[in-house]
Parts: sequence; C-alpha cells; structure tokens
Amino acid sequence: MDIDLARAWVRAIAEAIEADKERLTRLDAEIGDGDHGNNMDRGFSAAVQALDTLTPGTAGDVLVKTGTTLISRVGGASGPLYGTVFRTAGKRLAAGDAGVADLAAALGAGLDSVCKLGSAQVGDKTMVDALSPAVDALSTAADSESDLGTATAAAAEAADKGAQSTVPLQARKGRASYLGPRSVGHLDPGAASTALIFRVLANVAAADPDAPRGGA
Amino acid sequence: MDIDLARAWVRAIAEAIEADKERLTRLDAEIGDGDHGNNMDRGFSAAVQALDTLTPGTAGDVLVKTGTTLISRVGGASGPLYGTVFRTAGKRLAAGDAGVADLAAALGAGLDSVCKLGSAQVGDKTMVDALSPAVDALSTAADSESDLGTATAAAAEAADKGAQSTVPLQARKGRASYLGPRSVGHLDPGAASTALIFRVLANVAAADPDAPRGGA
Amino acid sequence: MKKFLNTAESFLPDALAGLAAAHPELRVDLDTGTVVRSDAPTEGRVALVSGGGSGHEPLHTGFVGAGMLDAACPGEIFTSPVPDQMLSAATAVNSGAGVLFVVKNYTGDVLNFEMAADLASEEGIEVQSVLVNDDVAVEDSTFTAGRRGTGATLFVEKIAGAAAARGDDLASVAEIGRRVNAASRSFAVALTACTTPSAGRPGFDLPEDEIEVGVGIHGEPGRSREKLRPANEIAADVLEIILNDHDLASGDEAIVMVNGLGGTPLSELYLVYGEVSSLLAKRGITIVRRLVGDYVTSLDMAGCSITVCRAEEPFLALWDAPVNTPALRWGV
Amino acid sequence: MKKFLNTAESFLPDALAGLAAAHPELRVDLDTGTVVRSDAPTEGRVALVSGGGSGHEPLHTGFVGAGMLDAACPGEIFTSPVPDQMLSAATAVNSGAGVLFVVKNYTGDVLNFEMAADLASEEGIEVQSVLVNDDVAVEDSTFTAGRRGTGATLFVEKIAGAAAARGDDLASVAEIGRRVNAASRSFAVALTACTTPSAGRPGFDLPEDEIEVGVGIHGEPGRSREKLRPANEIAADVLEIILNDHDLASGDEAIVMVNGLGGTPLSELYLVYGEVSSLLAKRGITIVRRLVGDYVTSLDMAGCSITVCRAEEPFLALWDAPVNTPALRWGV
Ligand SMILES: Nc1ncnc2c1ncn2[C@@H]1O[C@H](COP(=O)(O)OP(=O)(O)O)[C@@H](O)[C@H]1O
Ligand SMILES: Nc1ncnc2c1ncn2[C@@H]1O[C@H](COP(=O)(O)OP(=O)(O)O)[C@@H](O)[C@H]1O
Ligand SMILES: [Mg+2]
Ligand SMILES: [Mg+2]
Ligand SMILES: [Mg+2]
Ligand SMILES: [Mg+2]
Repeated sequence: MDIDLARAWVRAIAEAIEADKERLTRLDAEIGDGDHGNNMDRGFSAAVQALDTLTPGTAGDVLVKTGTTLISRVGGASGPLYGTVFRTAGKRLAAGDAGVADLAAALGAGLDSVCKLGSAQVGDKTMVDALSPAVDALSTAADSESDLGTATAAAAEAADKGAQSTVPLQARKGRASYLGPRSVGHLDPGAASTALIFRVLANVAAADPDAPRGGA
Repeated sequence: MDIDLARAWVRAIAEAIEADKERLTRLDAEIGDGDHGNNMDRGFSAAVQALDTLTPGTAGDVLVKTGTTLISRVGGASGPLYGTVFRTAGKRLAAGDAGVADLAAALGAGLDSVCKLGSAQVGDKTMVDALSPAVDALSTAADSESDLGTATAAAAEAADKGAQSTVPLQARKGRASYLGPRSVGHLDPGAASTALIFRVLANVAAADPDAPRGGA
Repeated sequence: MKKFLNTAESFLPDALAGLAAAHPELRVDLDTGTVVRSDAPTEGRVALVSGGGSGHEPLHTGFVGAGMLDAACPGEIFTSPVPDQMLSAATAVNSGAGVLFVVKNYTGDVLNFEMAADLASEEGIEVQSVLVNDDVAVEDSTFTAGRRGTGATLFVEKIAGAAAARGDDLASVAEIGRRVNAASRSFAVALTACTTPSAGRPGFDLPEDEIEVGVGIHGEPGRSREKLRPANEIAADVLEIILNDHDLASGDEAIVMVNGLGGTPLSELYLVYGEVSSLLAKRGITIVRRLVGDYVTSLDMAGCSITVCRAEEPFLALWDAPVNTPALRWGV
Repeated sequence: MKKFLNTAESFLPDALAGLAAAHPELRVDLDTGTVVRSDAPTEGRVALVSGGGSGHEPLHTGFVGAGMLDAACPGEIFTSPVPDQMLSAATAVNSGAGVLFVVKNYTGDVLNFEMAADLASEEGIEVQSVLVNDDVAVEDSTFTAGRRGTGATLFVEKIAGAAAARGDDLASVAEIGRRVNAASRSFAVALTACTTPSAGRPGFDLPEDEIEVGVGIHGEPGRSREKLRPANEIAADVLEIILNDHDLASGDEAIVMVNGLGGTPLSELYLVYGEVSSLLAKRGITIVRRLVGDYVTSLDMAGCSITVCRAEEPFLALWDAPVNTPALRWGV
C-alpha cells in the first residue's frame, strides 16, 4: 500500500459510506441509537477534506491523519474506536510502500489497540467481529505470499462473514448490550461498517494500477 | 308541566346526553375544543343528583335547581349559558302546574336571558339557533291551544330544524368563530344539545300519564 | 391514547394531587378546585386570581406564589372553571385590598369569571378584571368571540403580580395588567393535534407535511392549514402577522416568549427563538428579556407560540422583580 | 418528520445559535462546540465540565451557570462530543484549581472524555472524572457496557457544582460527585419513540397499547415491551425496580425527580409524582426535595424517568445552595 492507494482507500470509504449511510443508521436504530451512518459519514468526509491539504510522507501518514480526524470529528463510540484503529495502523505503516505483510501487521496493531480501548473481544457483537477475521485473512495471505488484490479480497470476504456472524449474538459491548437478549437477530452496525471498509479496500486494491501482480 | 314532569325531563336529559355524549364531543372537536359532551354530561348528572335531595315546591324550583347546578358544575361556555336558561325559565315557572303558554313564556325568558348573556342572536351558529325556533313553536302551539304533547313535539321538531340550520352558517360566537370560514359545514354542538333537550321533553311529555289530553 | 393516567375521569384530581405533593408551599384544595399560596392572604396587598381550563400547565397553577398569582382555579381539561371556584379563591386571598381576576378571553372564561365577580361583590369583596386577548390569529370583530387570551396571560400575571407585590392599589394593578395586554401580541402554530384524556384521540388529523397555523391553546383547529416549512420561514411568517398588528417600531424594546405547546423539545424552541431574535434585530427591535420553554401549553400538542410585548415603562422593572413560583422563579 | 428546523444538518448549530441569543450570560462557541459561563474561569474554584450527545436539553447546556456547570460540550444529536470540545472547555474554565469531568456512562462518552482528560493533562490541567451510571434498567455486568448515566447526572452536577462553588478542592468535589451517583438510581418508561432530525422517523414502532420499559435517553429500545398500564401501576413497578437495587430504608430521606422525556405534558408528570410520593410514603421514605419537569430528555419522546437519590449528609445543603442556570434556578 502506497500513499495513493491509502488516499484512494479513504476516499472510497467516504463515498461508500455516504451511499450506504441510511442502512448503517437503520441497523443502529434497531439495536442502538440510530446515528452510526451519520457518524461515519461525518468522520470520513472530514478525513477526505483533511487529506486534501496534507502532504503525506508515507501511506501511514494518510492513515494517521484519517484516524486523528475521526477522533476529532466523529464522537460517539465509533469515533475514538475507528480513529484508534487508523491511527495505530498508520503509525505502524510508516514504511514507504507497504506490502501485504506490513498491512496485516499494521491493521493487526490497530485491532489490538481497539480491543484494548473498548475492552472488546471477538463474539461481543462489535466491529471487532469483522476486523479480527479480516486481519487474520490478511496475515494468512501474507504467509502464503498472495498479492494485495488477492489478500484484500480475502480480507473483505472474512470481514463480511465476520459481520454476518454478529447477527445471532447477544451484544456484550456498546449500546446494543443494553438490550440484553433483544439484541439477538440484528447485524451490528459497526461490524457492518468494518465489512464495508474492507470491501472498499479490496475494490481499490483491485483497481490499483501500481498493484504488484505477483506476491507481496 | 308539574314537578314530576320537570324532574322526569331533567333525568331524561341526563340519560340522553350520557348516551349521546360522544357525538356531542365529536361535533365540538370539529369546530371547538371537544368537551361539549363531557360538559353536558357532568352538568346534568350533577343536576339529577342535586334533585334527588331537593323537595321542590314547584316545577320551576326543579328547573332553577338544575340551572344553578349547571352553573356551579359545568364551566365552559355552556355551563353559564344553559344554567341561565334553566334558572331564568324556572324562576318564571313558579306557578303550580304550568300549561303550554306558561312553559312557552318561561323558556322564552330563558332564551332572552341567554341571548343577553352571550350577546348571541339567531344565525350566529349557537344553541340559540335551536332554542329560539323551539320557543317560537311553543308559543304558536300555546296560541292554538295545543296540548303539551303536541306543543313539545312541535318544539322538538323546530329545535331539530334550527340545529340543522347551523350547518351552513359561519360561527360568529363562541369558540367556533375562531375558525372563520372553516366553521361552515359543521353542526353546532350547543345547537345539537339543545335539539336533544327538546326531543327529550317531547318524549317525557308524550309518556306523561297526567298530561291533559285536550287544550292546555 | 397513551398517557400516564389512572382513568380519564380521575386525570385532573390525580394530577392536582401530584401538584400538591410536589409543592408544599401551595394549598391545593380539590374540593373547592383552588390552588392558593399557603401564606395567603398577604396583608394589605391586592391579590391576583386567575384560572381557566386545565391542560395548559404550568399556566396557571405553576404561577402561584410570591410576586405572581395568589390563587389559580383549574377547570376541567380545556373547560373554564366554575364561578364557585373563583369565589372560593377570592375569599381565600382577599386581604381587604381587593382581588384582580386575570381572565383569558374565551366565552366560557368570561361568563364564569363575570358570575364569580358578581358573587364576590355580593360578599363585599372588591373585584376588578383584566381581560387578556393577545392572539392575533383571531380577528377581533363582531363576527367572532374576539381575540383569545394566550401567551400574554403569563406577562400580565407576572407584571401585574409584581405591581401588587410592591403595594399598588387595585385600580393601578388592573391598569398595568390591561396595559401589558394591550402591548402584547401572540400567534401559534401546531405541528400535531393534542389528545384530551376524555376524547382519547387527537382533536384533528394533520397530514405528515402539514401544520395548523393560528391554532388556539384548546386543541381547536387553526385558522388555516398550510404546508410544513423550514423554521425560519415559519418564524418570519408568524412575526410578520404579529408585527402587522403591533405598533412596534425600530428602536423599541420588547419582551419575547417562544413558548412550547407541550410536545415540542426545548432544542426546537431555542432554534425558533434564534430565528425570532435575528428577525427582530433586522427590524431594529431589541429583545430585552425573553422566555424560551413550555409555559402555556396544550397538553401534548407539538407546536409553539410566539408572544411579543413592548417593554414599556415600568414593565421591565416589574418583570425583573422577584418571583417565586413552581414554574417561574428569579430574584429570590 | 415534523420539527421546527431549517435543515436536518443545521439543526444543532441553529439550536445553539438560539441558545446563544437567549442567554447572553453564556458564551456559546459554535467553532469549539462549547457553552461556557461568561465569567469563567472562576478564580480559585474547581470547574465542572460536562457534555454528551445533544437531544437531552436542558441537559447539559441548560445547567451551565453559577453553582452548577462551568461549561458544557454538546455533541451531535445522541452522539457524544469529541475530545477537542472537552479540551477547549477545560482550557476555558480552568482557574488552576482543576477540572471535574461529569461523564455519563456510555462507551462513546467514556472514550471521548478519557481522551480529552489525557490531552488536558498533557497541557497541565488537573482533571478528575465522575462517571454517572444510575440507570438500573441495565444490568451492570461484564455482559453489558454497564449502567447508563441518566437522571442522576443532574443531581451530580448540582451537588458537586455547589461543592465547587463553596471552594472544595478537586478531590473533594469529585468525591462528592461519586457519592451522589452511588446514592442515586433511575429507571425510564417510554410511551413513544423519538425522532432524530437526521433519521426523520421514530427510532422504533410502538403499538398504541404498548410501552417500552427501561428505555435509555438515546431513543434506544428498552429492555422489554409491555402493555400500557394505569400510571399508578407503572409508578409502582418502576419504584419496585429502583428500590430493589437501592438500600433505601424506612426512615430515610430522598431527593426525587420525575423527569419528562420531552413529549409528555407537565400534568402527567405531576400525576406520576403523586403516585411516587404516596408509594414512597408507604415505605416510610420521606421526599425532602423534588423536581418535576423536563430535565433530561430524549427529543420528542413521550415518557418519563424516575430518579431517587438518598439525601445523605451533606447533599441537602448543597442541593439547596444557590444555582443560577437557564434551566435550574433558586436561591439567587
Ligand atoms: N467497546 C466497544 N468495542 C468495540 N466496538 C464497539 C464498542 N462499543 C461499540 N462499538 C462499536 O461501535 C458501534 C456503534 O457506533 P456508533 O453508533 O457510531 O456510536 P454510538 O454507539 O456511540 O452511537 C457498534 O455497532 C459497535 O460495533
Ligand atoms: N356567546 C354564545 N351565546 C350562545 N351560545 C354560545 C355562545 N358561545 C358558545 N355558545 C354555545 O356553547 C357551545 C359550546 O359549549 P361547550 O363546548 O360546552 O363550551 P366551550 O366552548 O367553553 O368549550 C357552542 O356550540 C354554542 O352552541
Ligand atoms: Mg449509534
Ligand atoms: Mg367545547
Ligand atoms: Mg371547553
Ligand atoms: Mg450515538
């Protein structure tokens, strides 16, 4: 992942979220407070704007700026949580053009930081349920030396499955946990937005002209 | 009209209003504040109770007691207005067994007092639009020496027609006047309750075993 | 109908029982239907009595206390109280200096208060009345019952109450109350109808994109039904109507109330106040005091009314005078 | 959706502009997203900063003023504010005596306030936090995000605010805030869902004869859905739940709030208060102070919450201490 791809990713997230805002908000209305789509939209459109005036040194800088913008513009639970994922991943991704293994390590660090910040683990019905398998998929892809396109496609697939896996769960973290058993049967909005973020990553990676066609 | 008939009348009004309360309230909701049925119900059921402990000297006493009870229990516009009709009519009806002419004069005095109190006249879309023709019908019946049954049947008929005549009118008095042209096309609730009061009078007069079968 | 109540019939006494429990400083008498300052009568002071149909809380019961009303007479929901209530109240609060009735201009209120005034006079209580008729939604002509009393009632009660508290005599207190009314204009817009406990359903049906313009405070429909518009347009239209009827001019000072009708959140009322404030500023009118909140309501109706009162001498000083009631409190 | 607004996007800034216009005694800064006492910082006094998602007005902005909050940070509707807001507020109000953050226990609020506390510490501002978690509708277990902060927030802000005003140091102010929270329990019932400007429709559908029991203040559904019942039964059920979790005993004194969620008329709140008051009396618990009205709302939601706080030493004296804010004012 280079600077352009990182930028393209954040831009593509912003577009995808804007288009899918209402679904995310509806998911949040069912088991939360109905603002997740707006929160993400506010944050990522601010991030795109912030990146417009940034001259990043590395792809990591792009992600760090995205993270700090999310923190200072989103609020709610998702602002600090997603902000921390991007900031932590970006700091780790300081190197020039990061390969699949670097990306896996960076997002893995992001995953660790968000689990720590929100004291959540897989199965709590949060964004972690999508993020964790996505990171695993990236690591596996790195181990088998897949290219970025293949790796991110696998991550997107895993994130999607992970998000879907939240449906039968009872929430143990965040607002949905207030509902107790009533939270069962609903897709977690944060897991849904994480799946979207990885879907978009796969799309931009596939479209990336610089993408190495072979191993990472 | 003797004491028993007066009592029977007030009781029958209370019953009829209770049964028709919702219609009166609905009419009032359309062009007023939706309480006329409840107001009348509260007032006449209180009047029936008050009469239970009264030992009246004349039919007029029954009507006076009814009027003062309405005034002290109904509130709103209809409380003082109906209260004044009954009180004034009752005072006038002091004589023992009143005939049609006495009743016509008594209710005529009631009509005058209510017109004065509410500064309303026929055509303003109020209870006066039903009361006035009913009083006229009683007077006409008295002039032609009809019996009470015939006279009150004519009065009921006239009150009904008078009430219906309020439908196309624009209100100039009471709450409905706030609506301006929007009050057109609705039956005035006070006129409707007045029509009911005269319908009930005709019924109790017809059922009255003491009623003179011939002229008044 | 979704309300916190036990039965529709017991709604009013149950709510008054709650008021009594919450406000030991008030004498709430369910038998006489009166809410009286527990330190009444206040020696040598003119006493203010108001009242009207219930369902407009905090009006009037929430305005009983030092510097405002000495007693309130809550009628049935949206039904003016009966003369006996006002007579009881007048008797309880009269210290000999006389009693001012603050009466909103509705046929029922006027008639019942008039009868009460007659009864009180017969008992030797000196009574004067101020008729409040500030609602410009109603044309004041022989073709109507005249303008309704709405938001300005609070202004009259506050300012005349302060005049009474400082010791003005009955004629002066009445006079200042009448001047406040004359200096005030109101207009209301509803987004939804309200539901009385006894009716059990909304007084009128309003489509999702329509508002009732020029509504009263009794759930009666407004003078017209219009399309829902942005708040700044609604505020501009309402102010236009109010100021067309008012001789407020550039350079004048005003006391303004943006009043919620019961079902509208405070944030929306502040939003409307923001619009009102900049519109008045554009016309060179300075808002020197304001109230934003639910003061004269219509049960659960969503909507708001705007009241503008010219801040004539000596209204402002009397407005600022201490008041200590459940719903209005400052300077104490 | 029927609301007084210009656009859904501009709802919050427009409402804050109205707040600014209505309250010249507050510094409302739309850029930093803060509402600050205009006389801040208060020399030598600990400053209180609170905040949270908007839509709960008057909480928190309406509680800024002498004797309560020094600043409030309004987030987007139902979305906790961002750390920059709390940092700005802390910087504006810190006189050197330190800043107390009053934080309602929601994941978002906790995380954002924590980040702000870190940033403030980095800038040399001493910060402590009180976490409010009074809502007994949520089980406080590892299976939830913990109990929500609702009505007790007002109690903490008032009482800790009074402690700060009399000059207590930061540790003591924080300590009393925590004690107030520990002594308080709340529970809410909704009759309708609320509608956020951005969603444009109610957060959940509730049939005409059902209520949401144990709702939060963000339009989130409650812990169960039940049949609508008479108010006395609802009040009894809610008190049962609260008192089962509270160690209030016969002979104890309590401060009680019956709080409207935004769309419920005052008369209904008084009615509920009447029930609460007689139920507590039966258990030998004396209500020594109370609030009845809209204080911690959920936009236009119809419903109410009940908060019971044991009136420990020295809560009562601090409760009675002067407070002068838009929404709570006495003793001044
Ligand atoms: N403790 C937590 N750890 C990880 N993710 C969480 C946690 N709490 C909430 N989330 C995520 O945040 C999402 C909600 O975000 P959002 O609606 O924007 O914030 P809020 O709940 O403050 O309204 C949830 O769907 C969940 O995925
Ligand atoms: N000035 C008036 N003169 C005669 N009748 C009137 C007058 N004003 C109102 N009414 C009658 O009173 C009726 C309304 O009574 P009601 O609903 O009980 O009182 P309110 O209008 O105070 O709610 C109207 O339908 C009308 O017939
Ligand atoms: Mg949310
Ligand atoms: Mg009526
Ligand atoms: Mg009425
Ligand atoms: Mg939120």
